[in-house]
Order: sequence, then structure tokens, then C-alpha cells
Amino acid sequence: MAEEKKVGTYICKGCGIGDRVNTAGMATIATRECKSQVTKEHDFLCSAEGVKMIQDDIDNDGVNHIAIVACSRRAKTEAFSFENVAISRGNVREGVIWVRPDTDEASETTQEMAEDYTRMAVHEVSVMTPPTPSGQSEGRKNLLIVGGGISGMTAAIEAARAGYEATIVEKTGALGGSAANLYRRVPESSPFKDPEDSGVAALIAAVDADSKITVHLNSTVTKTSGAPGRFSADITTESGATATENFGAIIQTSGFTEYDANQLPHLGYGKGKNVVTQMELEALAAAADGGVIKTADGKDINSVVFIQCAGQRSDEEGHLPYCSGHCCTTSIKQAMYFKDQNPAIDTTVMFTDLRTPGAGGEDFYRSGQDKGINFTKGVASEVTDNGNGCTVKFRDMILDEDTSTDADLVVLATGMVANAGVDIDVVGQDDPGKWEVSVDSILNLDYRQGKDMPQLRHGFNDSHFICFPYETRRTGIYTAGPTRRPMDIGQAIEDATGAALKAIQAAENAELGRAAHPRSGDLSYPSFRKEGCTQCKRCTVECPFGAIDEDEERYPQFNEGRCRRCGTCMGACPVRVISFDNYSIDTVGNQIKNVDIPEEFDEKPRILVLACENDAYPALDMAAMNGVEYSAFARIIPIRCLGSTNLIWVTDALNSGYDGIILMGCQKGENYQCHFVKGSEIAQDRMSKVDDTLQSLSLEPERVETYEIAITDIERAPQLINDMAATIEKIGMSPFKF
Amino acid sequence: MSDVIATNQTILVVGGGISGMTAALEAAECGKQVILLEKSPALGGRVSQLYRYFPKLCHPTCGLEINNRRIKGNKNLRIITMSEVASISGDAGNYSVKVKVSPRYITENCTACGECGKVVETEFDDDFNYGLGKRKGAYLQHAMAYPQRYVLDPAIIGTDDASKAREACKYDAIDLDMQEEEIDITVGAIIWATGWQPYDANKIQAYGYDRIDNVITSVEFERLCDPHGPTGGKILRPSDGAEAKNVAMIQCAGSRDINHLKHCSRICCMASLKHANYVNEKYGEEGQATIYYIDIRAIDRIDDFYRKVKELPNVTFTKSKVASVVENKENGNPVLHGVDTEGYHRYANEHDLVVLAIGMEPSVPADAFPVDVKFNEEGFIEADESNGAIFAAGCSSDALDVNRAVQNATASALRAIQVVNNVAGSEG
Amino acid sequence: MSDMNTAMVEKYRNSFLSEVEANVEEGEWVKMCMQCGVCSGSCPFGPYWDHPPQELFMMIRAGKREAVLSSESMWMCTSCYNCIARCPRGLPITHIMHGLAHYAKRLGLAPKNQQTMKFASIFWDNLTKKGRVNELQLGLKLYFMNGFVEGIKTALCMKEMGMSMLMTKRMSPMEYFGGHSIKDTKGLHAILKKAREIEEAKAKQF
Amino acid sequence: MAKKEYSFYPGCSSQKAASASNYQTSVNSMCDVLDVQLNEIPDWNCCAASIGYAGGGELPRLAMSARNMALSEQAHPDQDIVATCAACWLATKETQERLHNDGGLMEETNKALAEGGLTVKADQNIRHMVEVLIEDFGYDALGKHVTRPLEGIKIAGYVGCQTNRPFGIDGESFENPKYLDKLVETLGADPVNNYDRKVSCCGGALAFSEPEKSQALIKDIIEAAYDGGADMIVTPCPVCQLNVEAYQGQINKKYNTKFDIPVVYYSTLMSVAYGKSYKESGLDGQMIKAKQLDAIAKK
Repeated sequence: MAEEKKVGTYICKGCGIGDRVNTAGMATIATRECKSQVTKEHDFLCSAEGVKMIQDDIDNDGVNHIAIVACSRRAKTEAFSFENVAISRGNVREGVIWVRPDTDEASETTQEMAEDYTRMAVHEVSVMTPPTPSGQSEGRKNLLIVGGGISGMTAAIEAARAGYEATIVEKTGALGGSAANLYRRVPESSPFKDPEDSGVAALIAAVDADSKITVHLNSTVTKTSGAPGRFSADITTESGATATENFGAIIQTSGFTEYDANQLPHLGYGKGKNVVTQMELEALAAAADGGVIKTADGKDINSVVFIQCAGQRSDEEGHLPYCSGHCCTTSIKQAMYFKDQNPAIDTTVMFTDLRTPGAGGEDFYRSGQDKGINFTKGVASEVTDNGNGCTVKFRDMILDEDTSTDADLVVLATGMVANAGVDIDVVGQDDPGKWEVSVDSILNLDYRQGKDMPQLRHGFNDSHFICFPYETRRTGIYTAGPTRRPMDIGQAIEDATGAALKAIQAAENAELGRAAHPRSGDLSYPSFRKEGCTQCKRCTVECPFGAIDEDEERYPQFNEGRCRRCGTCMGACPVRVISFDNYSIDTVGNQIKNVDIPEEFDEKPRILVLACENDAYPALDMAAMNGVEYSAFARIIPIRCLGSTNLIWVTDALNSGYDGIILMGCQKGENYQCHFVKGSEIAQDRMSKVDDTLQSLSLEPERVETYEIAITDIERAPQLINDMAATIEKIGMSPFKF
Repeated sequence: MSDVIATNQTILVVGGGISGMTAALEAAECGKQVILLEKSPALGGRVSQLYRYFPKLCHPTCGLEINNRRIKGNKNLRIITMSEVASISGDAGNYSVKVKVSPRYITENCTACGECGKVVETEFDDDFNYGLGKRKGAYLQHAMAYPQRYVLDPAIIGTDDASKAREACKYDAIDLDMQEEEIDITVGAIIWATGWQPYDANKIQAYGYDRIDNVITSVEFERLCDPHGPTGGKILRPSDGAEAKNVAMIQCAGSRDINHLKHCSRICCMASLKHANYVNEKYGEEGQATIYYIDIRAIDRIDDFYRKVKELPNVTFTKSKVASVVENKENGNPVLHGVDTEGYHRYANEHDLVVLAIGMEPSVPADAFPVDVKFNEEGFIEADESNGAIFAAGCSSDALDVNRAVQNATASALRAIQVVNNVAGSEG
Repeated sequence: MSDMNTAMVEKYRNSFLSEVEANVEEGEWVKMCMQCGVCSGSCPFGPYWDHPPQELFMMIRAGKREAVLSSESMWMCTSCYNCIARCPRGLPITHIMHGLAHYAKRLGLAPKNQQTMKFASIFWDNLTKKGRVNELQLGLKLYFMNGFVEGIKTALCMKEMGMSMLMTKRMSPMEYFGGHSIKDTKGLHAILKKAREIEEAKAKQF
Repeated sequence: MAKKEYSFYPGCSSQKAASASNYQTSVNSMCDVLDVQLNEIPDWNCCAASIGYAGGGELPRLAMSARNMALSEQAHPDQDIVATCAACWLATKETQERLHNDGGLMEETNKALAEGGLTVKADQNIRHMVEVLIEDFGYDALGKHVTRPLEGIKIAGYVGCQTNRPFGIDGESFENPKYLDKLVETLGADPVNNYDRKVSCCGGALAFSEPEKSQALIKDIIEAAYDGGADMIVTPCPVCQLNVEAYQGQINKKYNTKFDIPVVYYSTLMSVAYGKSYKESGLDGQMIKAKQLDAIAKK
């Protein structure tokens, strides 16, 4: 920034702060110790006039670094959001007066807390600069859609309707995907009674008619690089001709493959023409086109048994452990193919749990019963050929007996297997310079961390999050439809439309340099000092979003558009060359170093708490609102993610005489709750190295603890702080005080 | 309120639950102007009343925190709480909407310092806790309430409590003369996300919700388990405040029943699996959960969750629609009568507490809807050309779990953007 | 095996369900059951059913003709209508039970000594004879429906009750001779005859 | 208030010297006070009740009730049909429903009726006497006629099955109907609240064919009434009344209980409260004397 730095400190006396602590003393510290050029107190800082006071100083007095010493950064955020200036918040309401008793004996330590938070706020902001976009984005807004099934076509059409261009790359010679093979689909609108047209033809027509949509058939994506707003993709046809095009964002709709029923010999598959999969039955029905459905070898069908969960919801070798969701309604639909044509045909659906949820599902189930489809809660154990058809051996769960039934045709409800490309946790990326196309890959990303989208469970490219289903680990690339999660057509259409929105949003925000979820709108991005870098690759390996590539010399290449601003790279860097304008080793380090450390025999320990800004910090705020007290010796610093914790902070803290350190991150592991996916996990591995540091300083290991904190831990989080205080009382103060 | 600026390129979102917040944020983060209306004093809707989500057992407030932060940082988004749509007229790309805004009696000046809450005395049933607890006449709806501003219960207006509250406020944030307002806005598209409400358990007479203290609903059970809830997260039963360790969950309480809701509410099976998990979590071996079901509908990868819960030694599954619940007059225990249909086993099982996996019905019934759109027999809004630029999001469109509601809300954001972009296009 | 039974077996060889749908009162509802079991749990005589309603429906769908029609179960129906009131699929279960019982009796498959069957038949004959129930004759017939000795036993244990009914004028020996009747018994009998004919004819056409 | 007239279907049990003749007596007294005129359906026949199923098939049974409706339509075309017996009411109402819902049945039934020179439209309202009391009068109006409040008597309102399911009384629930309790209060007596057998089954007609099983149910019904502190039980149904009253002796023998609780009709309670005499109120029909009522009636 051209203009020189001018720090203003604004201390609020409202909400009882003025009554509980000596704000004048804090002001003096800000001015004398922290060199705050402008320092003001106010009775009601978040009021219109309080805010105006600050704005005036910005406008007329050149103040461009602002420390607000008042309530939590989570409160009054809008009031204290000023343009083009660096802002820090000192939390003396939720962080001090609300967690300390209003007593004479407590007043001294309470005051010390308030003064420290003042120091921390001023020293933090003085090393911040207001972030500005990198301008890396090329501002492209068009979408690349990989896969031309219902999901892909829907995404393209919906994007085009909003005015955005879309390019569909389809591997086969025609649009339509799996749904093109359906005779009919399950109804999506009331009265939910009869099978409906699949709608594929209409979609194809709409795609063809839309000037904003380009389609490449018989083509695959052979290389993808770049970032939101500036993706580059090689599109290669069967013949081998390759064209490179640029895109703003990408949607992967590569669909599913029907589970291979040959792995179900006990259900008679592969032995004859009278055991088929659901997809094969669709073909027979399509062939009959409303007429009499016959077996592939032309036999009449007077009885059909549908076996649900065939090779699904099972732990057996080669089976699918999950439920594919659509199969129950699909079997009902298919049984209707027969019943609608000839009610005399016996159709039995053999299920363990009939899953027809939602508004329409139960209507469709009832309609099936009304049409005379027989539903049996039973588990089929074996299907054998009995000469003129099949015999299905099964356990009738209701009549509680092992029995059997004959059928001219058996339909196996086998599940969906995702077309998710290569599993990057198994197949790593080629070395820089040696990159090659993979025929198994869908996207052929040249990203450092692998060629395809990460897989979550059971081989699907799903998001882990419940409230943020599109929160993928490759910014600007979204998966939709059955490649993401088993789903029926109705859900796939919703999913694809949502993915289109997210893709458009990613492109729009990339142009402005705004971060994607969860730090939406953050303009900061990581930069590094090349001269200091040792090419250790930790940042490129650890980035949860694969945002950092490596150039030929193994230097990191940051892709701002892909970055989610968690700071994990910063935490990983052993030589501390990575930083953000508004979040760096120094913004936190300065806070740590400037806390006043009383001398050993003052018996006033200091406990550093590094708290995840999304869960631990709000938990402590809410604890404060509920009047839960905790030790006056704690000094809490919110951090973007535990993953951004650099060991130096811990070492510095220990060296400068802190008596205990607590790191509070989110739950890791299978049900991780870290919104930067791996942040807290990585941090916790990293912290295992702290023990060496502790040993080298001959300090007790109990002085540093790492915890998983949930946002609901309003009792536990404060308790952990108090526990640390107790521990210190037990093991004594740190010798490192000066 | 007069300063609400909206044009036919503005998107109106009705309902500030997870679906409405999502639709509003996703559109606003695409650079669109959005107005979000919420009936209650704070955003969050039903999910803010949940302790945990299935199948991850993570906390809804975690996502709420992120969404709150997204809102605070987004200048395209205008939120109006305590507001409802009075009427809608016009067509796609140009709707005039009348909005009724109820008085909060507390202005933007409020710092949520809580002084007013301390001085008022009158207490009311806390509807946020489904009446399981009490709240003051001046209150913050919940710990994460956004906007973080107190609200006065209209019932205390004109009483000493009201004046006490005003005197206690150092920031002149209490305005007892606040009146109901009606504001007219023009918008291009409307996203309807008023969500769902639990089916009235009193109507399921055979389960005695109205007669037996220890029969509660699944939404109430969530409050019991929540550390912010009326029992501080302990499973204490209503009749005597004793810990309930042997808990029964009755599925399809109102759902899949032509006498009540003919549709399957989709979420109840997983909710009960989650609840069985709570019981196991709190009491381990000492706890016992029994789920009475017709079909366990844990589809796609949620089936993993079902199988995990099935493996818990202290969770039992009984395929049976419970016939009736009667109270053991000695100890207040509900006794469940019915038949396990897998092999015909008659039972009369006594439990400490019964949780009705209550069905989901749309909050706004078809006949009370402010404008003519297409509804299905279940009362959900069905996507249809004739709806113009009014798009349902979340549980206004179907019985959905949170993940699907968000998916659907994100999709509806795009549908709304299509409309306003066309308006923008045609207006150059 | 009655002729009608043989005929029916012949006609519906492979589908007992269709037989029930065609010949049993409200039988077309059987297919709509989703096996929730609320009916079975709601029946006041529940413990005495070998096969509760929902199981009977499943047995019908599974083609267990003999087991269903010769069962005592549906004769346990007290017509309390709990099942109908609670069935989430709206099946008229009480009537289906009556229908099954009636059909079993018509086919001669109902258990020979089924008490409710006997009583119900006596009741019907009694009320159709004169158009109105003759409670005294009904009572006496009832006592002796299981033979003379049984009858005396029943009569004895019912003695008290009988006496107090006489005392309170809620029963009259005069009923034994003639008793209440409608005037147009002829008309009524013609109506019933016709009704039966129509029903027989329907059964045949299926 | 002007005289109210209804097309009345008494049913077999209410005839002279029949098991519910005392019910009829009290109904007449009650109607007398309320200025209600019951116009008996000429030559009405038995409804065949539910238990008729074994002998009669569907159509013959429907024909029985249809004949009654046909006769009523001729004699009292513009009056509602009112029945005092639950079975009669239910059978007739069900027939009406079937005739209108199942296309073929209306025609077939009329074919049958033609043999007796009758046709049926089945479009008159078919109501239980209790409905008439609640809907056409209401509790307040019914209360106005009380001259001898039944003070100090605790009464269990036993609704039973067929007055309650599947049709029931408007605005009441299947599991916990409250109208008898409200009526009891209206008459100045105390209802047993949460009487948890108020809608359980007494065995109905199976009390004859399955006495043991039925008496087990009846025992619970009486026990629950005693548990609720009841002095007597009130019911709107002749079958319930007979079963619960008449078998107490046998139950006492079998279970050595000491049951001796009167079971009365709502109409008996009303007649007494309305100042009618012991006889007029049908109290002489009590096999188990309702002494508290007798006392009031004989005042």
C-alpha cells in the first residue's frame, strides 16, 4: 500500500465493559506500548455515531489500520465492517467480562485480560494489510460439463437459461446416458400413479436447440488445468484430434454403471435368459414398447419376481455395501410395465425394506399395490432354472418360513456403481514433467494431488457435508448426479441444477478474486517468498483442496482461484515463507508475543488458546453468553483452521514463557467436521512433533494439549481451559519467563 | 423498514430456515440482490432446533455459524425478520409483494447485552423448545440467533415488565411504540422456503400424546438432547424428571397413513436411528432403544448409518406399527401394545419414554397460500410452468432431509436467477 | 369338500388372492395391506387369533387357501372396528374378516364346531324368520346348540341371569309362543331370496 | 323450542319385554321432556347386526337395512332416521355408505327390494340418539331441563365400540371420546376422568359364543371403572349394557371378584335428572339396582 500505515484503536465502554474494566488504562497501553497513533474510547461504539467516529478518522485522518476493542468478532460484524482498511477485533465482552466474576479479587486479573486483548488487537492489525484480489482469473464464465446424460444435459440447459455458455463432452456417440435406455421413468409429479416418459428426447432436443450449448460427442477430456475463471481443458475425439478450450468452471456428470450381475451366480444370473437386471428389463420393455414383454429368447412371461437389494446392502465379497436408493421405485415401475399391459401377469416384489420416501413415493407404492403387484418381505437365497422358468428360494420374513416360488422371469435390482474416474488415494499423480493422460480418468487433472475428484465413500465423488453438499475438494469443479451419490432421475435433475448454480458462482467469484465457501468473499490469498523456499513440498502435499501445484523446479505454484484460504499451507511451511495479507505467521505471532507475561513468582500463569474460528471460538462465545466462567489466565486467539497452526507459534509461546497451550480444532476422522476437510487432522499430526520441542526445552508434555471441540461444547471448552490452569498449578510455572 | 430497496431484478426468498438461507446466500454470492423474509425473530428455522444431523452426528449450529458469517459479509442480501408475505400479485419478472412486519420492540441499537432479559419477570412457554422450557418476556431466540438482537414478547407490552426492560436498556434500543408495518416491494422472482412443521401429535389418538406425559415427539427429543435445551442435554422425562434410559421410537407417527399424512416424511427413520444413538451415547450398556418400524428407509449411503446403529447391542428393531400406548399408572411408564409382524409375536412392552417419529407437513397449507400455485395432494408445491417465477425450495417442495433440501434450494436459486437475468437482459 | 369348493379350487387354481377378491366381501382390499400389523395389535381378541388379520392377508397373497379358510381366526372378530379405525391403508378389515368367515362357511371349510359360526347362523335364521330377533328362542337355541347335555349346563349357569332378566321384564316366556314379528314377512323373505340369488349369480360369473 | 320429529328405528332389543326395553322406556321419558317426537318406522325389521354375517351374505344383510330405509323414506321422507341401538345405527349407516360408494350395490339392492315392492334412495341422515342430543340440543340446552342434579354420584362413561367406531360422534376421537363425561357433568354428576377402558370391547355378540374370552374383557371394563372410583357405569349401547351388567355374577364366580356395579343408559340418567319417576326412568329394568338413582327418583 502506497499510503503509510496509520493505526487507530477504538475501545468500547458499552455492555458493561466501562463498568468492569479501566478502559482508560487500556487506551494508554494502546498509545504508549503499542504505538497506536489514534486511540479513542466510546460509550457505545457500535452505535451509528460510534461507527461514524471511526469512519471520519478513516476519511479525514488517514487511519487505515483499525483495532476495535469491544465485543467478539462474531458480534456487530456489519457495524464494524469498513472498506479498504485492515481491521482486528479485541474481544473484551464475550472474551473477558462475561467469563469473569464481577468481584474485587477478580478485578485485577480481569483488567489484565482486557489489557492483553488490547495489545493483541493493536499488534495484530499493525502487521495486516487490507487484501486485494490477485487478478489471476481470466474472468471466464462458460462451463465445461463432462458427461451428456440427464444430469449433464440438465446442467447445461439450466446454465444456458441463466445466460451462461456450456460445453458438453460426451464419451459415447449420443447424448442421453443411462436414462436413454429406459422405457419409462418413475413419475415425478402427482398423482404419482403411472410410469412417465423418461424425458430424455426432450432434453436432447432442448440441448440441440440452444445456441449457448456446444456438444462434443465421442470425446473425452484428456487434460484439465488451471483454476476457476481460467480452466483449460483438452478435448480429444475418438480419432485423436485434440482441441484446447478455456472455461470458467467445470461440472462432472459422468453417471454410473450398473453393477455387474455376473457376481451374483447364486441368483441365477448368466445361466439363462430368464434372469435379468433392471437395465436389461428396460431394454426388453423398450423393445415391446407397450406390447407383450417377452424374454430375450422370446418366451412368454406370466409371472415375474423382482429381487430387491441384489448384491446390495451386503458385506459379501464383491457386493455393494450401500443402498442405491432408486431400485424400489424402479421395480414397482417395471412391475407396472407388466400389469398395465396384462393384469393377469403375476408380479412379486421381494424386499427387506421397501424404500419409497417423499411425497410421491408412497402414492406410487399404493398405486403398485392397487394394480395388483404383490409385495413380499423376503430374502431370496437362490434362483435356479426349473426347465420352463425359475424357482426362487427365499425366506418369507412375515410368514417366517423358508419357501419358494416359481417365475417365468426374475429381475435383479442390482445397484449403481459410480463412474468416478481414478481413485487418487490409490493412484498418485505423475511427476512434474512426466505427466501423461490416463484412459481411466474422467478429468485428467494435472493437479499435484491426482487426476480426478477425490472419492468419499464406496467410490462416489460425494461431498462429506450435510449442510453444504456442493462443498467439493476441488474448487470450481462440481460433481452431480449418480457419480456423486446413488440417486434417481428426479434427484439427479435437482442436483445438476444446483451444481450449475455453484459452477456459475465459482466463475463469478473467481473474477472478483473472492474465495469460495466456507470463507466466501475473502479476498486474501497465499503468497510466498521464493528465495526462502526449500522446495520441501509440504504445502503442495497438505493443501486439502489440491490448490497448489509444483513447477518443474518443484517450487509451489499457488492457484488463488482454487484456494479456500484455510492457511494449511502456511501452517505446514517449516521456513514460514507463506502468508496472507490479513493472516500470517506475524498476525498471530505478534499477538502471542505481545501478551504481558508476569514474572514466575507472580503466580499468574498464561495459557495460550488457539481456537478454530468456526467451532471452538463460537463455542467459547456462547459459553460466555450463558455466563460460564473460565480462567483469567487464558488468552484466546481465533484461527482460520487448526491446519494453519505453524509450529513456530507454539515454540515462540513456550520460549516467551507461556505456561500452557491449548489447540482447539474440529473433529477429524471418518465423520470429520473440519470445513477445510483435513485441517484439524493435519494439525494434530503436526503437533506430535511438539513433544521434541518440549523435550529440548525440558518442559512437561502436559503443557501442550490438542482437542477436538464441537460448536456445542459450551461447557466442555471452558472446562478444558480450567483443567489446563489446574495442571499448571500442579506442575508449576514455566521457567521461561523474562 | 421504508428503506427496503427492491426492483424486478431482486429475488425474494420467503423463509429463513436452512433452505431459505441457502437459496438467499447462493443467489447473493452470484452477485444478485436478495431479500430474505423470516417469520420468527431469528434465522435458522427447524435445523437450529436440532441437536445433531444424521448420519454424521455433526451439529447444525456448525453450518449455521458458517451461513451466519456468509450473511454478515454479504452486502447483496437484506434480511427482514418477523415478517410474513401478506399478498403477491403480478407475473414472472414483475411481482408486487405486500410484506407484513410485526413489531420487535427492539431496534438495531441492541447490543445483545442481555440487561432487559435480566429485569423482566414474566415467563412464557419457550416455543423454541416446543414448550418444554420457559423463556423471559425479553429474550434472544437462541444462543446463535441472527440477527443477534433481543425481542420483546408482545404480551408484555403495556405491562411493568415492558417499562422495566426499557429502563434497563442503556442503548435506547427499546421502542415500545413500534407498530406493525406493511411494506410493498417489487421483485422479479420468489423462492418459497417456508419449510415444514411437525404433524399435530394429538391427532394420533392411539399413542396418547395428549394423555400420557412420557410420550413426546422426535422434535422435542432433539431439544432434550441439546446442551442448549431445557434439560441442558439430559434425557429427562416429563412426568417426573427421571432419566429415561429405556426409550422407544415409534416410526410413521402420522406418516404413511391415510388417516393422517399419506406421504412418507423421509427423515423420520434416520431421526430415530440418530435418537437411538443418543441413548447409546448417554447411557452405553445401561441404555436401551427400541425402534418400532414398518420399513427402515435409510437410502443410499445413509444405509451405512442404519447398519452401524443395528450393530449396537442395546438397540432393537421391531417390524410393527404400534397399535396403542397406555400408561402404567404406578410408574408413569408408557406401555406399547402391538404385534411384531415378522413371525407374529404379540408384545406389551414397557418403556421409560416414548418418542413419536413425528411426520413432516408443509408449514403453509395450500389454502393459506398467498398466490395460486400448483400443489400436490400431499400439500407440497409442485414445480410447474403455471407457477411463473415462484419456486419452492426445501420442504415446501417435498419431504426432504437437510442435504436434499440444500441441494433443492441451490437449484431454486438458479431458477430464480434465470428469471432476473432475463429481466436484466431485456432491460439491457 | 363341497361342490362349490371344488368348483372354486378349479377356477382359481393358481391365485387364491383373485378368488378372495372375487368372492369375499371387500376382498379386493387384501392387496393393499402393507404388513404394518396395527390391526393385529388392536384386536381385543388378539391373543386368540392363530393368524391375525395382517398375517391372513399375507397368507392369502401366498396362496395358503386351506390354512386360511379352515382357520378359526376370523371367527374371533368381535366387530369392535378398532382395526378399521387404525389401519393406515384404510382397509375395511372387520368386513374382510366377516367376508372370509362367511365364504369359508359357504364352502363348508369352516371348522365344524366353531361356536361363533353356530351362533351367528342361529342368529340369522332367528331374525330372518319373522324379521325381528326373538331373544328367548335365540337364547334357548343357543344353550342347546352344542347338544342337550351341554345345553343344560349352559342353561344352569345362565339361570341366574335368565331369572333376573325375567324379573326386570327384559325377557318374557310369552316370546316362546310367536313373539315379535314384522307384518310383511312374505315381502322380506322374497327380498332376501332375491338378494341371495343375485349374490350366487355374481360368484358364478367370476 | 318447537317440537322436533325424527323417523325412529327402535331395533329388536328395545321392544316390549326385550333385553333393552328399559332403554326404550327411558328414551321415551327423555324425549318427552325434550319435546322430541319419535315416529317409528312402520314395520321395521332387524338390522342383522354385525354378527349376521355368517348366515347372511353381504347383499342379504344390506337388503335388511335397505328395507328399513325404504320404509322410512315412504313414511317420513323429510325426517332424519334416528336409532338408539349402536348396532342398528351402525348397520344402517354402513349400508347407506356401501350403497352410495360401491356402484353395483345400489342397483342390486333395489332389485332385491323390488321383490317386496320397495325401492330405496338411502339419502336420509342416519343418526344415533346421542348425536341428536349433542348436535340438535347441545349440553347447555340439555342442562336446562335438569330439576334433580345427580349430585355426588361418580359415573364411568363407557362408550364401547360401535357408537364410537368407525363413525363415532362428530368432533370426538376414537380413542378418547368425551361426550358421555360431558353429559354426566351436565346432569350434575362427576365423570371418571381418563377411564381407560371407555372404548374397549365387551365382546359384543361373542359374549354368547365365546363367554370366557368376553367375560375377561368385561372384567377389565368393570375393574377400571372401580379403579376410577365409579359408583356406576353409563353407556349408550344395549349390547354393552347387557354384557357389562348381566355377567357380573358369572364373573364373580370365576374370578371371585365382588362386582356389583349398576350399568345404566344415558337416557336413564337424564330421565332421573329431569324429574321422571323410578319406572319412567327404566330403573326397574336394572338387574343390578342403581340405588343412588332410585333414591333420587323416589324423592
